[in-house]
Amino acid sequence: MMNSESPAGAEVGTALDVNRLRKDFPALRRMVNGHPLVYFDNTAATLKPQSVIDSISRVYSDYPANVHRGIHMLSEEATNAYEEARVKVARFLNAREPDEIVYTLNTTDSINHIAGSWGEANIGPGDEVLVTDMEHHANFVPWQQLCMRKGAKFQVAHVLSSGQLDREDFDSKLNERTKLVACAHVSNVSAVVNPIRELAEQAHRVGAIFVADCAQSVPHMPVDLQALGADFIACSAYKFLAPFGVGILWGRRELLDSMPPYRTGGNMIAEVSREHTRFNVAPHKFEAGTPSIADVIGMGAAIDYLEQWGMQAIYEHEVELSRYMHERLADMPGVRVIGDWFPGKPAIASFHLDYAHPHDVAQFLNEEGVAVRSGLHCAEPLHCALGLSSSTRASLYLYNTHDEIDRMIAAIKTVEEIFA
Amino acid sequence: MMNSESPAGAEVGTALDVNRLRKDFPALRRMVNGHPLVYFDNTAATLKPQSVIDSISRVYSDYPANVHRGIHMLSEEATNAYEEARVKVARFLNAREPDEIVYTLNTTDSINHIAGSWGEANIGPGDEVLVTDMEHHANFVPWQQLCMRKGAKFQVAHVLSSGQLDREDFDSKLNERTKLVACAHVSNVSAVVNPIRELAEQAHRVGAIFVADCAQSVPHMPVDLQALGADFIACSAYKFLAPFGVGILWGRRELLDSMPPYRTGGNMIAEVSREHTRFNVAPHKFEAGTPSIADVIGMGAAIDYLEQWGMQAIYEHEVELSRYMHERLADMPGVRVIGDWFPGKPAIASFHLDYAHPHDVAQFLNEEGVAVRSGLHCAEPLHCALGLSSSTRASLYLYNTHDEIDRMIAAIKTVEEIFA
Amino acid sequence: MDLKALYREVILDHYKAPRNTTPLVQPDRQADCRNPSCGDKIKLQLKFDNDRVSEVAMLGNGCAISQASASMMTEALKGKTFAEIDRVVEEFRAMIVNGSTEFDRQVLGDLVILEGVAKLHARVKCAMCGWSALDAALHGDGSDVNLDEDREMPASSRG
Amino acid sequence: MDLKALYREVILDHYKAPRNTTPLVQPDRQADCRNPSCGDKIKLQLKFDNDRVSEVAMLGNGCAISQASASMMTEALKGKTFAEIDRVVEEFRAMIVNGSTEFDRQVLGDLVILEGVAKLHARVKCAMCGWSALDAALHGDGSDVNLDEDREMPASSRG
Ligand SMILES: Cc1ncc(COP(=O)(O)O)c(C=O)c1O
Ligand SMILES: Cc1ncc(COP(=O)(O)O)c(C=O)c1O
Repeated sequence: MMNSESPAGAEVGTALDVNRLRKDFPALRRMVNGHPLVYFDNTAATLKPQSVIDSISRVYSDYPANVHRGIHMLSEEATNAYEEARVKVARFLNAREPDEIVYTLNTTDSINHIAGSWGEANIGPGDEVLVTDMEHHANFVPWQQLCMRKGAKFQVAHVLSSGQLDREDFDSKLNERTKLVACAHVSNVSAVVNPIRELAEQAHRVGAIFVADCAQSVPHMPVDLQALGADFIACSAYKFLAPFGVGILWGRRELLDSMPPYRTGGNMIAEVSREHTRFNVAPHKFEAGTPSIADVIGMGAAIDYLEQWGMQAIYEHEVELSRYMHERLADMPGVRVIGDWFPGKPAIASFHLDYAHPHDVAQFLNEEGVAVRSGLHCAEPLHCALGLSSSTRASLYLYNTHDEIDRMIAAIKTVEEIFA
Repeated sequence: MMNSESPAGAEVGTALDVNRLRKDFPALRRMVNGHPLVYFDNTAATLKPQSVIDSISRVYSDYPANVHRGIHMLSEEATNAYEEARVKVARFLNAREPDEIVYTLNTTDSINHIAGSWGEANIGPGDEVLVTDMEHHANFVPWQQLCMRKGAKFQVAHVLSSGQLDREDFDSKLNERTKLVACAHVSNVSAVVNPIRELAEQAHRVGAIFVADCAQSVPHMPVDLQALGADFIACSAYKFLAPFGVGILWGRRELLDSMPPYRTGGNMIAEVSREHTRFNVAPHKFEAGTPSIADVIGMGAAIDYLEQWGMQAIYEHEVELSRYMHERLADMPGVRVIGDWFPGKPAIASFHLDYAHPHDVAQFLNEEGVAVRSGLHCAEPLHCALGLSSSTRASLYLYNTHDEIDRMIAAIKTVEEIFA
Repeated sequence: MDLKALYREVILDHYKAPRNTTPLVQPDRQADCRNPSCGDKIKLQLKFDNDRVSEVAMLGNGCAISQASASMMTEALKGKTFAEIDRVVEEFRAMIVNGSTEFDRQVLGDLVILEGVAKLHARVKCAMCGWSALDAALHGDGSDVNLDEDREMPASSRG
Repeated sequence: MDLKALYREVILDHYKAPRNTTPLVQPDRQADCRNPSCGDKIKLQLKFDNDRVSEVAMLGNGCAISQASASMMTEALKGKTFAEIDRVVEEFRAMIVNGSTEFDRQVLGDLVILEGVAKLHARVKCAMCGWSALDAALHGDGSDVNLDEDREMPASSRG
């Protein structure tokens, strides 16, 4: 199933100069329990290049002012940088216009905006919302709770044992009562890549809108919003080299324009009197209060960094690492990876060992300097559907290497020695 | 009314070593239009000391991992620092326990949490919510919108021409139907300090809960939550030397425990199945998704910095600056400050000139290197109540000096020369 | 740009004594523009004789830049056709909103003196308030303009 | 702390062959503890003869630390009174949760070998799962314990 050729030591076969770019990430200089850090927890949060760190420091050293176009110079500089980042995000994702980009706190906040604004206004008793079993809790619980509040039906499309979406089950649960479909672009556990364009077209045919959770696609592959075909997408900046504190909500302009604000307060209003409030236009009407200004500007620097290497090159590098990691894991007895491998699979492997509990595995991997996550990865329905109580997850990014995969494999062997 | 003695040049009469601490703020080295920056826009956002900037860089250089206690070392370090900040905030505000501290995005988000969670669950038709005309939009619009959604009555207590709350009007609008009272501790325009303890006691006597907007008190004076007597408070970290991206919501533990979550998703749950979700306990049930980890940790560093000087000393320095600034402004013909001066007034002066529009004033002050805000300062009801269409606001902080006030006064004289 | 010179030489003159402020009786066209984030307001009225502007009035209040820009605008309108006015609006917008240096100086005439405002991003909307009223008077559907909702303006907020 | 040694010398022995896993018939006391963020589960059952524990059983699953800690705990209980057990729980908690080095080594006996777990903050709840079941069996109201809701435990989340 997999191409079995092994890499010739260094990072061959990919267009990225990984050895050079690794120097941009100060955290890669860390030693963990006497070993150089192998950071394989990129699905949870990525490391940051120096240029992003510097851009944040620069905001706070030079223009730590509030935005919204105050007349003084520091506010002017902050506003310019803050709005420039919006233009960068729009270009990065190929949105039709910067005004379709709303800054939020994180993916979860973005999805809560959709549920709390569009959902509250448009979902009623008898309506249905369709999600899948492979969703992160962020794209599952808000819809489940919305349905409970509104007397709507919460439908969950199943996954096959291969990890792929059960398209028959999905089709059977999509109907004229379906008002909204929410689905991950890339699963944060199995790395399954869902065919968003097809699914969105199906949703549109029954008159439903489509929400794509792009938290794990935007960081790892080229994403062209206009080609994707969804009506809303959500993602988190800190998962693509940017600071914590910013999420992105993109929505079709007509939808954003039609929606009531989710949070209210300062900076999102046009006029306030005792009797009445008129709101500003999108995206501003969704950005109540003072935003994460420096984090937004840092996100602009992260996009610059990613574009310097190119998302296609990054994706290809990761797919090559993924191939190699899955091949090595497949060679190990007693190791089972969640979901079947498929060509182009992003570099995530969630696995369990027959002989050791995922927490113990993660503990021993940390002992060898290899950082992985263990647990449910905020995807309890998926684990439940696949009959698992938890897993260990290795997730890679542009700065990871074949050598590091070898180090993880060696560490798993230590676990085997001790436990099996 | 005011003590009229002038300062003897340097920062006399206050316990802060202002000349020394100014060196900690890199933005104070900036030149604006050929003049050293005079930063008088602290109500909108404060400058950051190097220690805060460094603490953010350290997170991203050393442990840019997600929290929630992953097993690997970087996540362990991030989790520890993130939770230590909660302990610092609790101590800084004298909360009974760290678990009463919820991290949000900003003050606006904190207040939306109260309205969206406690408010949605407890306010109904015929109920009343009482706010004041001096609220920031963040503590006005969410309550107005909640009342509209719920068929409740939105009551607004008036202000006197002195800028002070009209206590008679407040008393007349507080009754057994009042379920919630929301009021600023310190006005961001007039700097009026409301007697929260008394107002909260009045609210409690009629069975209402009390929300104090402490966005402008926590940064500038010692605030002891247990003495304050409110049920909820909200404030923003970036207004007290900390990074953008974190707000604080404090609530009495019993209230937090009784409330449904505001946002749902990952990290705030105990158990998720297709049918049902059980939530985690407070504060975690309110922190859905990945928080602003570095900003939270940076807030811890900001609190360390403030505590090193002491909030009482900071307050005293600001009160002295305030006295001097108001005295100098009072000497200028054609300058009118919003609200009467009062002893202990925080260092905010919002004013208008008989001869020039606030935007033109701010423009000319910027020309002289003096950063102030002009506009409504997110307090349109107050401006409207006082018959003003906008104002220019100077707001000072621990690093400001008498000399800088002299520079602002000289700049206003330039405006006078040109316009009058 | 020398801010003091800009104000002293042009803006204050028009701010303190705005031109064409007598309301027209039965104007052929009129429109209001508000700029809530600044508090500026301008009503623009026009009368035409054949194709050409015969009378114009601006009524408003706000900061010096908003009032001066509108006042100067009224001076530039007299005798112009629809198409000529469109040209002036276009060039003025290019100069102030886009910050272009390629605008047609001849078409703008005296108005080029406001060029420096393009650099004061926070004031761009002030300078455009009268011009948006003009545009709405010529091409609008009769409803008021809210400059805060004009997505081509630099982002700002009223608070 | 040498993690391999800790596992090799103690934990794995108990993990692979946990002691006292035969369910009791009609236990005098029992309680369940879950640790949802880890997936650990332990049911603890006790029988008393006069004041003293005569029989004990732990039934559960989860990671090696949770199972080994509970298994070792059962070995320490036999023959002890309520008050004596409370003492052990208190000292064990001091060692593991508070990370204190001042706990009473004599009271803990063999259990001190788990001391190193206190440094593995993410595993503290694992180590406490059996112990919280014990505490609930002795002092609880019969309801299950959810360790994620125990505010004395290091903050963590299930996802
Ligand atoms: C009194 C007051 N309340 C609320 C806010 C809103 O704060 P934020 O923009 O951080 O939500 C501010 C800040 O301007 C304020 O001064
Ligand atoms: C697929 C997916 N969706 C949503 C989220 C939630 O992101 P956040 O915690 O930034 O809200 C994540 C992050 O873990 C994710 O991987």
